[in-house]
Amino acid sequence: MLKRLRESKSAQGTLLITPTLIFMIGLLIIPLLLTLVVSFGQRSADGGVIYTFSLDNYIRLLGYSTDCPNGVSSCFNPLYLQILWRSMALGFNTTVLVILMAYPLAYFIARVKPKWRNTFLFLVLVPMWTNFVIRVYAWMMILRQQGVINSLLGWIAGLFHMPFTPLNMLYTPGAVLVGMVYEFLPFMILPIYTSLEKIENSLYEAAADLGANPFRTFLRITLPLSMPGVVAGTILVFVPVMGTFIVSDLLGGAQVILVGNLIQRQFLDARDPTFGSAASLVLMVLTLIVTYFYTRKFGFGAEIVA
Amino acid sequence: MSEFAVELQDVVKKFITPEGDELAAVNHVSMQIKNGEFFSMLGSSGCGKTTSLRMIAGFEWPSEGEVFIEGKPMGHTPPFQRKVNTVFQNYALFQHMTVYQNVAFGLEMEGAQKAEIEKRVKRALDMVQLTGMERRFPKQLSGGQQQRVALARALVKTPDVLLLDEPLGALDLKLRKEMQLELKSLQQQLGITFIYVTHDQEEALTMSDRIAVMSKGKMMQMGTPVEIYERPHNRFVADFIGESNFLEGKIKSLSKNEAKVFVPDLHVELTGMPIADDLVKGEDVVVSIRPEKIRVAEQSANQNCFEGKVVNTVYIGSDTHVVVDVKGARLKVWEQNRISRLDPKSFYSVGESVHLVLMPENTLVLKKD
Amino acid sequence: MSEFAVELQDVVKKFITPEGDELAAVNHVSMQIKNGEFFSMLGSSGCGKTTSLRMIAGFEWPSEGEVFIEGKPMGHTPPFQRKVNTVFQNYALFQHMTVYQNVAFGLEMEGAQKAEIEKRVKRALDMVQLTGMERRFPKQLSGGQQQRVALARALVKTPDVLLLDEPLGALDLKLRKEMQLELKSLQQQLGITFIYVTHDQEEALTMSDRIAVMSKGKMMQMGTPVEIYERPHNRFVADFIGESNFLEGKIKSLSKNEAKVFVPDLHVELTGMPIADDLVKGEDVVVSIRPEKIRVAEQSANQNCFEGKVVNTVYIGSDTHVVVDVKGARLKVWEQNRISRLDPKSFYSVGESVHLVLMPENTLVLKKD
Amino acid sequence: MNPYRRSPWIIASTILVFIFLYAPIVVLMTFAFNASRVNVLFTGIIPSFGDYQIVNGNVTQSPCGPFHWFCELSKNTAVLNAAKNTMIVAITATVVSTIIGTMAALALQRYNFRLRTFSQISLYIPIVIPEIVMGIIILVLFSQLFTSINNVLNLTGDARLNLGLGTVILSHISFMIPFVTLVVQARLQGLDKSYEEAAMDLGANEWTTFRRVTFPMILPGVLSGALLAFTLSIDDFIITFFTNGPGSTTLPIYVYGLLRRVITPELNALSTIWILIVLIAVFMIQRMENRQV
Amino acid sequence: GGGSSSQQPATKSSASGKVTKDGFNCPEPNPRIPVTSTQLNLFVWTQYIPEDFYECFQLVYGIKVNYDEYSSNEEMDAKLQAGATSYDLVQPTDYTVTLMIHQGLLQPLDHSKLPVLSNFNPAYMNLAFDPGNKYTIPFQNGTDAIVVNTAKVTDLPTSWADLWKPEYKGRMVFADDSRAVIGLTLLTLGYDVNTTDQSQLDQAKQKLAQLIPSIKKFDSDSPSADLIAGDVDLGETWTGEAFLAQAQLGTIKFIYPKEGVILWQDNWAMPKSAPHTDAAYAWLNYTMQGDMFWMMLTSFPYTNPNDAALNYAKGSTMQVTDVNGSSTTLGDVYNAYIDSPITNPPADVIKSGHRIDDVGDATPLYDQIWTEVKGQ
Ligand SMILES: Nc1ncnc2c1ncn2[C@@H]1O[C@H](COP(=O)(O)OP(=O)(O)OP(=O)(O)O)[C@@H](O)[C@H]1O
Ligand SMILES: Nc1ncnc2c1ncn2[C@@H]1O[C@H](COP(=O)(O)OP(=O)(O)OP(=O)(O)O)[C@@H](O)[C@H]1O
Ligand SMILES: [Mg+2]
Ligand SMILES: [Mg+2]
Repeated sequence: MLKRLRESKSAQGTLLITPTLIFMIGLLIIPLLLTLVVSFGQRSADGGVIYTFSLDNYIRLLGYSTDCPNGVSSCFNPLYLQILWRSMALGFNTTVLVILMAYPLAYFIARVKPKWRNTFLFLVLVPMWTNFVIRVYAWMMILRQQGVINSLLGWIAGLFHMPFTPLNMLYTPGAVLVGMVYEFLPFMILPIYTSLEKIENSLYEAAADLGANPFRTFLRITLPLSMPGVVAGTILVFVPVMGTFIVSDLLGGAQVILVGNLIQRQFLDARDPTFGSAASLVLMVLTLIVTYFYTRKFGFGAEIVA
Repeated sequence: MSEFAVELQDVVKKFITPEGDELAAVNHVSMQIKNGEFFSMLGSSGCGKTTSLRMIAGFEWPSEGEVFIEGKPMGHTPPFQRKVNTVFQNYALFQHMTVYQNVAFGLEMEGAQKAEIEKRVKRALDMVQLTGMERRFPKQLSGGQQQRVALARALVKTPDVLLLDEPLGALDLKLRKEMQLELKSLQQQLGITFIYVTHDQEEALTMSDRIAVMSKGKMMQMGTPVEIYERPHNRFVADFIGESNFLEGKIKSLSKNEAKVFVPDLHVELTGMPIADDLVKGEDVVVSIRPEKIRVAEQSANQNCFEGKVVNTVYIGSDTHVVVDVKGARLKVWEQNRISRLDPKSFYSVGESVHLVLMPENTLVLKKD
Repeated sequence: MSEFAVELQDVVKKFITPEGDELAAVNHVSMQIKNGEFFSMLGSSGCGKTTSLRMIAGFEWPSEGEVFIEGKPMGHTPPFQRKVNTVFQNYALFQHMTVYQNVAFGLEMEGAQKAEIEKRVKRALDMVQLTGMERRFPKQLSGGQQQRVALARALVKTPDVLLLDEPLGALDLKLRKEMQLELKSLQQQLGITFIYVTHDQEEALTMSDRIAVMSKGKMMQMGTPVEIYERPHNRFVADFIGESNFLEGKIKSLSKNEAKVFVPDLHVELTGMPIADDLVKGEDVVVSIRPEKIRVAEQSANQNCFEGKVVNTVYIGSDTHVVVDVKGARLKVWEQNRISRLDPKSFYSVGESVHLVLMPENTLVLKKD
Repeated sequence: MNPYRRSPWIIASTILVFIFLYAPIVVLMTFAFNASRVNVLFTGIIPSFGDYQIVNGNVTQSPCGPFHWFCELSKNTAVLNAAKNTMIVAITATVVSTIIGTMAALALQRYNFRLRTFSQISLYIPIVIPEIVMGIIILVLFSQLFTSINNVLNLTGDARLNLGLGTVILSHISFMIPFVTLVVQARLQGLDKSYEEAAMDLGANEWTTFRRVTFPMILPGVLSGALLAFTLSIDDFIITFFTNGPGSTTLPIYVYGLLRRVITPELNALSTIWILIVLIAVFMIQRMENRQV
Repeated sequence: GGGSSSQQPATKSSASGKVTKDGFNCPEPNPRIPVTSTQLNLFVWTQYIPEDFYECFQLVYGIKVNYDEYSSNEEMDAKLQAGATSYDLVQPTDYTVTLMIHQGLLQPLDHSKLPVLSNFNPAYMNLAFDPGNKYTIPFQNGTDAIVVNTAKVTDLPTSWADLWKPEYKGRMVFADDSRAVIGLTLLTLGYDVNTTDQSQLDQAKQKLAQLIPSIKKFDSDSPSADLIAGDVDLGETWTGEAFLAQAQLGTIKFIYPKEGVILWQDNWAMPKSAPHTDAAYAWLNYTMQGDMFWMMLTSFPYTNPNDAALNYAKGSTMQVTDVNGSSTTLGDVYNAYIDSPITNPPADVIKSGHRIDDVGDATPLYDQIWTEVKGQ
């Protein structure tokens, strides 16, 4: 037996992957198939599922609805597409900002003495080890009308005897962005760091040798070579941002609905698991396709922390 | 324009080693490299070759002394403002760019016109026989091809001076030999100054106009291949460049071009050619004789002739390396295999006794150090 | 115990290349390696040396054929159950272990006693002259030292067979020469079978008892260094091992040990020594002459003698490589620099006319392929 | 080394980003000493020691003085219990998922087998799946499973299989595995196979090879994978909410619920202690590493 | 936890002599109910139960209480519907009760095992969502009304409709609760809060759409925080938050709008799958005894339906800590409760109030409206 195992590499591989597959298939894929079934069903009066095969939920997602004002038989209202669009916009903005902030830091860490790198990486992670809500609350305390920033500004203004009206920062899109960026920064820093850390010095030297000043060296060499890291980070940031909503609810005053809210509400307030399932499946498939495409192209496994 | 393409004046480069103590990687080195010259730096690993090169390129700045390019002192001029280019030991090709883009990079940095760039890149790639590979990425090329790309990338800038750091180190013997010829002919047709770092002495000898032999950050000797090989200034050079038999001795008498040296190992006096000028009578010296320059004679000749026993023969194809025991001293003797025999060892069978002739003009008398 | 330490019987190893097509890295190769023999595999990059070695070590399993160790078929026996050990090209030292731990590792795996381990590790380290380095980590050693550790780590297991994959590839010439001698003497005193992969032919010639020359996964020739060099079976071997002048021609007449070949380039007939047995009259052949075996005569001799002009001379220290033009054909001629002159080039000045003598016994007639 | 590495821009922006990262932490720690119970605004540090006194919502005096909330925390069994659960879940799940994930990484990186691509893709699911969906489907799965098992074995009362820390841990493991795997894979890609071969060549079987050679060499990757997983686990709310059961409340759930009432400074105290512990640990490790080299 | 209240040992005859960490001397249960189970699993609103309830119950009955907490009815319902089977008691709010009954998640209560029922004020019994209290008994209740910071707002709103005034733009906080907000919008239009009439709902949608932009924050967690911090000045909120805010900020006022408030009530209910019904009954009876349930007054400023508790507290001299954590006598707490129009709203407010009820098939309509107005 052992001998046979020994002589078959594929058997060994299979053996090693099995536990993972058990988890993935058992806890995710099978249930996901259930959701697929549910998404074709219809909602019952008390929020149960009537199992049929109807594409209504998907049609509804596209914005075609059968119950319309003033008795029109069917009408088009791209509500959900708008929401999806809004979430993507938020995801996009967040990702861009995160990249802008993460990059220099990652670059810095990649260039300090090796023995210090781990420490810095830790320092990046540590804030994330406080409780999420407490963190967001800290931000609220910073952004409030009578919060840290306004107090500081007020004090400074006081020094110069200037009139000062507190800035209105909390419960604005800006606040949401700040919170999102804060929550996801580390997930961008780590991959970018790894890809930067791989670049040999001789490449920078070669560029300089060929007449590139530091700025152009960055544009033409550093940036392109660290792209895989950026892409990996983008996946680790953009995808979750699409799904989350708690930050936007807490810091944005829950003024808008994002894909996350939408799905959440379907399972809870609206008690329409069928539509919820449809929505989440669509979201997943979209992101899954994008992710897989990216990862195949840039090898993203290779680029998260190392 | 100055007669020297590159000049190092009494340059020192100090590093702090990981252990924290100071190390002079380059220690008061001076050299003048003439325009259009093929200049090689030779030395064992860690002797400061790369560091010297990096100071010329501008990646490092001298701790003391000054580097001149075209007669201008370089000070802290950054690399991208020096008219020298480098071919890196590990090629340092940009993995994310095609061959074409790699070669074009330098020209774009100069802000050359698109058409212009295309023309010059094409020419450069022709020169290194890589036409048709423009679209490939470095990792799709063999070692030799990558090496050529690195070369083209540097050449396309038509630098006054080209620095090459062990460019052939990574290639296998056969390929290395080919590339040596290519490089040499390129250098001759372009008339660019080459500063070439290697630790392969045969390479240096075949290609260079002049060679600088370094050791532990110091310059040991600088000169043409022939000078270096035939007239080494000291034992290190004689030993590092090619092989030598060394016999310790004491100067008995001394004239301008002949020294009589008593060699205790052989209980005889040898006549040889004094190298250093400041040798004095009675001084302890070493006598150096190249193994290929020892004549094997059937019957004894009169002067500088010894009888010995063959103790070992190594067949290396073109030559046979014979080790002869002369009164306990081991002498290496290289004989060319000029006749094809299936057992050239029988040429000299172990134990056979032979006579060795050390001709005075082949016998160098060096300072003992 | 079988007379052969290792035997490959008609072994094939197929790989799926990244492009997805099948590639026979080793293609129907058979070889018998005798006990205590120093056996080298020689061949250009990618010819299947490493793969063959890996099949002996058990990292790869043959697609066809069988590997025998000590006469036992190995089948899918895992590496750790084979009594062979490997010295890896990149040394593959365990970075997280000290020199001592690295060497001790193999013995611990055998479950040897602590004291026993200590004793044997010590002996192994002495053998490779690394005593005192026990506590160091690999990255604190120079290339040559790391190489020795890798060697000690394999030797300490006292394997029947030691596989070495280009162990000296990464070292510089000087160091490589030293290590060659050390390895050779180690092998002789321990009487272990060495299977040695290299692409440096001089290395192979100096060290080996027998050499296998491979090309594109196929075995080209197997034999002693002398056989390989002096009696190459085909043009590839003649060209890959050492250098050769090749002249194309047609067999005019043929006897057991002499062939008359008409060489159009030189408009003459050459007498040479037929190599392959199945040569036939009128067949197209190549005549191969080693550059060191061409005699330069002052005045013309009668047979196989040609007049030519010196077109180029390259000084390489111990020898001078002369290129002579004979009726448009370029012939390489190596002359040993037996006399020390400051300008040995004058030895043969470019343009000077010389007579070349190609002696029949040095002139090999090979199949044209 | 290239002369341009120390660009002032980089350093400046690095400092800024670190300020951004730690500003909330500083605030959070300050509020751990807040006099105000309601903890919405900072009404100053608790001034003096003495018997517990509170004047309209502001603690004016406490046996522990400024450290009032730390003392309160030590009494607050609910929080401590939640914290304990969080740690149990995070640590167990991290350990298990690290082991399984590493195995998977080895398989994907070192072996070829039929399900390879499938496995690789399935590893992305937990990353892209919306948390609530994952939470609910896992809950449905467990309850179906448990009900059937309970019926088959006709277990009753407390003998019945039920939601609890166990289910939480399982679900956490399932979303942590991919992160570990991907990170370790990255590391393995960088690791030359010849080390493992050398070990085998010297007589080590597969397991010994892993234990003595492979593992020590990929350790950094494994660690950072574990860290990432840990980070995700201690903060997870939604999945935990759906998969936990009586008595298995974790900190995020507890704190999240507290949103509905007052988030007393006790929680800031908790975070403060936790952060200090971690920071100290980090620098200890750093010191040790430096001593080694 | 937040609810733990520290007392001197009670000098009551029924004292069991069993004392909690906080030094509260647990009363004897009367009547004591025979129990075989050794555990009790609660699924309750976060921080809605005084620590001493758990401790005392364990002390006097020797039953270990495990509890899980939720912060919205929907979460709780979703979890039970998905098959969480281990809970003995849950705390659904009125409309959720109807729903859970439909979903068949609840089991009828055996009133014979609930002598404690007599403690309750009839005004809070037998409500529309559960006629005859077949499935539930009251726990706490309260109202959704208008909250204002009189220091910042000069002309005070008197009706839901007033909240549409432009001057309040960007200063308001509302519960993030589709039913409540749509409900109050319907009220301004004079419709029923539980209407399922498409056109009425459409009108409500139009009107709500105008309100949304002027709302600064939707918050079902702790709007009081923003009121106290001055980030918002007025809005719609519920009893407890209003009371907390007022306790911190005297200038906070709770205004009952003309159209009528929205009433709500949290109740105890027993899931069908409850594994320890006997323990559950014991818990209900014991914790809602007057000499236990008064604790709600000190830490949970809602309207208390339990007369026995109120009577127990009335005039009591027991030392307790109030909502702000400052210590007073239970009697004073009672007085504060009775005097505060927030915790003790006038009878007509209750009478004119409206209750949110489950709307079954129309639920998605409400959600749709919410999604649309917020998603606009
Ligand atoms: N950045 C540095 N910091 C500290 N020491 C250095 C640094 N760079 C080089 N050295 C030391 O300076 C000495 C010379 O290094 P250098 O690279 O010039 O040698 P080299 O002649 O190029 O050797 P090789 O032939 O192996 O390339 C070596 O001892 C090396 O350890
Ligand atoms: N695992 C593999 N998968 C696919 N092809 C392989 C693999 N290993 C080797 N090859 C191919 O097999 C051929 C022989 O490889 P091998 O390493 O034996 O050559 P080699 O003689 O050792 O060359 P070198 O001198 O460069 O080491 C090469 O073309 C190589 O690309
Ligand atoms: Mg170097
Ligand atoms: Mg190889």
